[in-house]
Amino acid sequence: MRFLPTGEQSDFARTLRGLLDASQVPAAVRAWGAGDHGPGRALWSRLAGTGLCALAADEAHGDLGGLGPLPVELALGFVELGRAGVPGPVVETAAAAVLLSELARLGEEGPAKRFLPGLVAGEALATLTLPGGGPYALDADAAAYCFTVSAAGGLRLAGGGEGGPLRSTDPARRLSRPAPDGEPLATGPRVLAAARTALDWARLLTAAQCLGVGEALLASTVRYVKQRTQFGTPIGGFQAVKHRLADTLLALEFARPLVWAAALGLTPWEVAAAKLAAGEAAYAAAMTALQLHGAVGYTEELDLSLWLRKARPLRDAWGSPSACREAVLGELKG
Amino acid sequence: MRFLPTGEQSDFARTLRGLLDASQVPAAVRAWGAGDHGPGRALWSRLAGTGLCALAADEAHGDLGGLGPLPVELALGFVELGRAGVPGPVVETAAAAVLLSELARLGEEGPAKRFLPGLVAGEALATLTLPGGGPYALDADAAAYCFTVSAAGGLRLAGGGEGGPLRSTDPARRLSRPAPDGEPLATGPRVLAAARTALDWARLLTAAQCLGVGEALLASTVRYVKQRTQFGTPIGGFQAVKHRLADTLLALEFARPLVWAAALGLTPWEVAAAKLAAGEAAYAAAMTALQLHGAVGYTEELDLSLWLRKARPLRDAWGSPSACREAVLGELKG
Amino acid sequence: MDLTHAPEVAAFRAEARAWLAAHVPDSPLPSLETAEGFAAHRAWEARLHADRWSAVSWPAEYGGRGVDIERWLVFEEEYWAAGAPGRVSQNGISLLAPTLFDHGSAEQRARVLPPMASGEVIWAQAWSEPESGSDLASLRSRAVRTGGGWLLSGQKTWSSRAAFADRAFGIFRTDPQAPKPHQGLTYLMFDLRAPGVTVRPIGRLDGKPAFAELFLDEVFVPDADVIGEPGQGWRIAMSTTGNERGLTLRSPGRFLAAAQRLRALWRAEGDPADTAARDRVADAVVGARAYELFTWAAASRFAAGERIGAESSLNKVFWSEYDIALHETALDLLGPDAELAEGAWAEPWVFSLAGPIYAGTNEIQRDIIAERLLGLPKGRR
Amino acid sequence: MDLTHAPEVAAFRAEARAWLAAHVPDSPLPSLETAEGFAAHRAWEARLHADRWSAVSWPAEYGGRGVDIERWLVFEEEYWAAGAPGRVSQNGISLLAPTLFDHGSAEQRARVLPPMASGEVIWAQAWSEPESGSDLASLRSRAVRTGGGWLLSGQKTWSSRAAFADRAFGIFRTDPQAPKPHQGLTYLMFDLRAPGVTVRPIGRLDGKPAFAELFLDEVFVPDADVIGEPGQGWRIAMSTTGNERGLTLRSPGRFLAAAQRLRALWRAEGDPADTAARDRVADAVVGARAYELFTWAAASRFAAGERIGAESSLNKVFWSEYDIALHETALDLLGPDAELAEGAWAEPWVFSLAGPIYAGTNEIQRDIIAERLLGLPKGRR
Repeated sequence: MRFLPTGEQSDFARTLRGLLDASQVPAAVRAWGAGDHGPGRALWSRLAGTGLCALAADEAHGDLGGLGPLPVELALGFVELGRAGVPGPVVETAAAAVLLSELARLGEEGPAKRFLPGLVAGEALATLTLPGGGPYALDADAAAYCFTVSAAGGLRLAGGGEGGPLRSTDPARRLSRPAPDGEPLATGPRVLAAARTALDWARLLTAAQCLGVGEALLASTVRYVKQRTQFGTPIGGFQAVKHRLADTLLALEFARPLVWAAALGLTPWEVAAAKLAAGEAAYAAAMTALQLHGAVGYTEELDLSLWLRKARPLRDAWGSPSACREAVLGELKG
Repeated sequence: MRFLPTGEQSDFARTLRGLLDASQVPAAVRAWGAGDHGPGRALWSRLAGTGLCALAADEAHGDLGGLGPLPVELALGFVELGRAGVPGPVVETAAAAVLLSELARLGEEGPAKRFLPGLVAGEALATLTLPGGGPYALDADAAAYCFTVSAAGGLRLAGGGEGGPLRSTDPARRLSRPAPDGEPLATGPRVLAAARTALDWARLLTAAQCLGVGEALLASTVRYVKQRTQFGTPIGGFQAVKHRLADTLLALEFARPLVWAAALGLTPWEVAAAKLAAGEAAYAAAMTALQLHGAVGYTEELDLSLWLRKARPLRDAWGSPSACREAVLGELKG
Repeated sequence: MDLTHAPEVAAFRAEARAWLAAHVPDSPLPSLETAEGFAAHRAWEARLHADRWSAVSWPAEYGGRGVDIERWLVFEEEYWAAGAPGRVSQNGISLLAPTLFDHGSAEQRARVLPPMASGEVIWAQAWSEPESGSDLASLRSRAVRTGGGWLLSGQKTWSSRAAFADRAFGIFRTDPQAPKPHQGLTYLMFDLRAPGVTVRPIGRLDGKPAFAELFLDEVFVPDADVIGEPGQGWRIAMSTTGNERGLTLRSPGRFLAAAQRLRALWRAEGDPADTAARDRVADAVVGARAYELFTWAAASRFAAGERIGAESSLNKVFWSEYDIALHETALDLLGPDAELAEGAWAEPWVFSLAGPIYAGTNEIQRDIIAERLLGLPKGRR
Repeated sequence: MDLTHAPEVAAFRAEARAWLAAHVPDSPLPSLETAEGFAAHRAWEARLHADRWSAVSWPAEYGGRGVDIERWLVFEEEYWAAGAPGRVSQNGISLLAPTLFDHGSAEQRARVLPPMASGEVIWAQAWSEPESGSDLASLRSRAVRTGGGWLLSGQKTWSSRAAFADRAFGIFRTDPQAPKPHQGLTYLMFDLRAPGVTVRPIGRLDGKPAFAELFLDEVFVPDADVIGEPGQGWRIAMSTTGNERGLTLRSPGRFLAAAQRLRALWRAEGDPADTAARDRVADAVVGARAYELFTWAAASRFAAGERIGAESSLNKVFWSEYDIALHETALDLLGPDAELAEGAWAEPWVFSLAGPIYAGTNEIQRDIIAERLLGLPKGRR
């Protein structure tokens, strides 16, 4: 029992944080939102260089580049991605790697051999839809591959989506409804089993990302209220401001160990609990950040907006609070 | 359109308030809780002297003493009863008067003739259970009559309850489950119709009582935080304290017009809305009062406790928040 | 106590309803935070004004109908229930016009009000400055005396509508030597197209230029465009701020209509067995009714000659937090479609998020409630 | 990162579970806030102590098992899961004992700890005074030097358990001339039955005498009952307060057991279609797990040699508000039975309501979080 990141795990997160701090992520997010995926792709490729994406893939298939599955390391990494605001289908790419890797583990190796090496190496981004997830694929226009798994267990490589991509309230997200056809890759109960695992990973990594988003929002807001003065005093000295930020920290600090435990155990109810807590904490952090920044927080000009706009879609992605609450009690019934 | 109490209505409320201010109600509440109903009964009789209980009874039966139905006046009166903390089955006595009066209006005059004059005159207290209400009769041990209406529409004068009365978390309330037998008084659809009306009145008057309870809690707490000093300053100067009290006032002030409108129209959804808002506002006021008084608020020694303990049972009596929310949308469907 | 309208009021309601049914566009206008939408909304104002529905409470001489507050609230109820467009002239009608009625000259009213009501001149407010948000008394933009008028210099920000509007109003420091920061301020109107004015639109969270920064460099304002006496700007502005926070900014009709739309969404998208969603929809319905009734009570007091003072802070906190909760409920009902930028609820949700910030942050409002309504000690501010 | 226990810990858990299964009373003891219940709980402490389960983390010489924090938390989990009685010796074990370990003499530990663990001597705390609740530095009760000891005079209040307890501990002003209010205070133990002590029980909201006022009139305390150096009381007390706010007051086992009971109630009473209730039960389950995991992380840091400082304020705010929400959910599930005083949830609900008040109000805790964990400016305090 030592419920803390190991030295190695902390080092890995620190490496990612250093890389991201040096990478001008906000500019990449704005470019991504404007339809220029270049800086975001380059960032992803540098991240993949740390082995990030390989953590999602089973090392049993050594020739495919997998180093995992190492969900704890991956989750700690996704906290950093959230904190830095990394754009793109990063959760989806990792979940696709899990899907392919898990399918290979269950004996269906073809799709993994074809797609996994590129994903693990960071050469390609992927997106996907899964049973139990929403109908939209994130950033299919930026992804090399869009996978779909039907409720009946058909895995396909989807072609272009129906209609153009739809804008999200977060300009750095674009949604499309994958066409139900496309190239069939595999089918059957193994696909469904792998999809269930991939869904749990997607939910876990979104939770981790939410935690990082919330941390970034809190940190920016704490900085701001210390320097912004009104009525001759820093607004961070007002008790209403202090208490609201205290509550923000509280929610994040109690979500964090849920994310860790979900990564350790990957049991569906714990993953749902982590997503619920981290998603709500991040959204509440966004509302606090907005209120305490005042009008300037309500503009797209401040980089703060990049995280503010992410918080609500991530709260709902791969499991809304209501769906997560249902999952928490569903498994614990009896 | 003049959505304010008339001069007469305000005068009536002021008269009641004056009477109650002069009546040492807290001592009557403590006696009531200790099983001595004398002071509470005397108080009720003085209140009835203002015509309070007659407001619930139809004046069409002039010989029975009714002055009503005047639900607005009665609701304004019950705000005062709540503010003063009047003990006993006061809502229930008024609802019983409504039940009997309404039954008489529908052609079934026997029970009204027998019981109504005593209730209107304040000589007797009554309690009751109704379809759609809870299974317990309040303070049956202190009431001269305990009426029951079965789901099938049987009105009875219940005998002693099954077992002794049960203690409530509010010592000034005692609950008992009326025996299903007892003397039959009337039966049929007219009873059910009258019971539905009585239920709405019970809910309305409980909402009004909640509003008064919340006002009393707020007023006591505002007084307290102005004089209690810690760290060399009145705690009412701390922004966290100020904002919490501002929220308490807000909730009460927005519940108030709902109570007024419910009294004016007596439509079930508006009565439910009023009960929901006033019940939640009063309970929140209690939690605020407790927290801001600190340890001294947590004792039974302060008179504050008389209102603190009332808030939660009243929030749930004659319609829990959940039941009220259902009623709000139930009626508005389609 | 009475919640029914007299027959004349009911007739007025019927007239308004009939006009709206005949004139409200079938499909929503484009967002008024775009150039195209701004023009469309301006045209709608002209349509309203042509039949004297643009500012019903104004005297007939300025294009109104001289109706009382009861009828004004009835009109607003009908207006929003009919799904009519947002009001691009709102800043002028609800902030500047009351100031002109109280403090302006007859000449100013005659000159300014009719084109305001017709949408020919759209007004932006110019209150805040970069270092003066909640703390309005610390304003630094100045107006310096010159022949026949004043020269404005400085910077204003969060000027709603200024990206596309024609004129603006605000307060400027005319006496930097005044002993207290509230003194020596003057209330002025100026042209956004005048020489020396630079308008820099600022994108809202959803990218739309809902407000702008104004850079002012010796912008000439004739004496005719000073409202009230020079040096009295703070007092005059505070009466406008009171308006902004009070009844006139958010009429109950908006929330009644929004709650109605939410109920329709719930019936269409909601699972009737989902009591968690049901409870939130019920709260929205109850909240809209509470706000409506609170407003009727306030209007009744107002009609009886009382002044509405710090109670308007209760109003502001209530509607702004109510509005967010209502829109969040809608988003939750929509599920994965909630995040679609083109969805019917996305822009109103973003709009709702500004509520607790503008027109006096809710933190300030709660201080006011505690200090002025409950008599608690003043804090540092 | 690891959440599994070593085999030795699992064996310890099994031993505790077996002992508890064999010894926990079949039906709940009477409320420990009554004379009868107090005696029954005291007897239970003796039973625990006889098999060295009363204070498992203490060294064996004082009746403990010298277990580390991991095993202590495991024991607590088993203890509450088994439905074992509340701990009447808790004030002594969690507040006084850590102080004695850090600041007491060997003689004091040998004399005080074993009868504390056995329930032979039950300790009450005597911190607050009528004018000193959150503001402990303003204490006025005094201890005056006399031959071989001190004479205590003054008034203490909110002394938990004092209605039936044997001894008490607290801080007293020994140097009224000290330049700052935090100085000149001394930490003492005294006998509640000594001459000069008057104990006036105070009824809690439910009427039970859960605490008392203490009137002290020249109560003699021998030097042997001074803890640490005279004048160091504030520093010593702050370390105890840290304990009170931190890990030792509310172990996760209590909330895991309570959430488990709530889930059982929901299955028994709840309508499975009622998602509003379901959501609140889910939140209780998630909250208990979050609190457990937060504690494991803190325990891991503690085991690694870190000190737990202001983080304990996060802990306090979380559990106290969690506890109320959990009990309110239970009451809502119970419907009309919720208000029955004899119901299984009524007394725990009343108990939960004190959480945000005692051991430092949550207002103070949030100030601490903001100032010490987030580095925000100190307010007036």
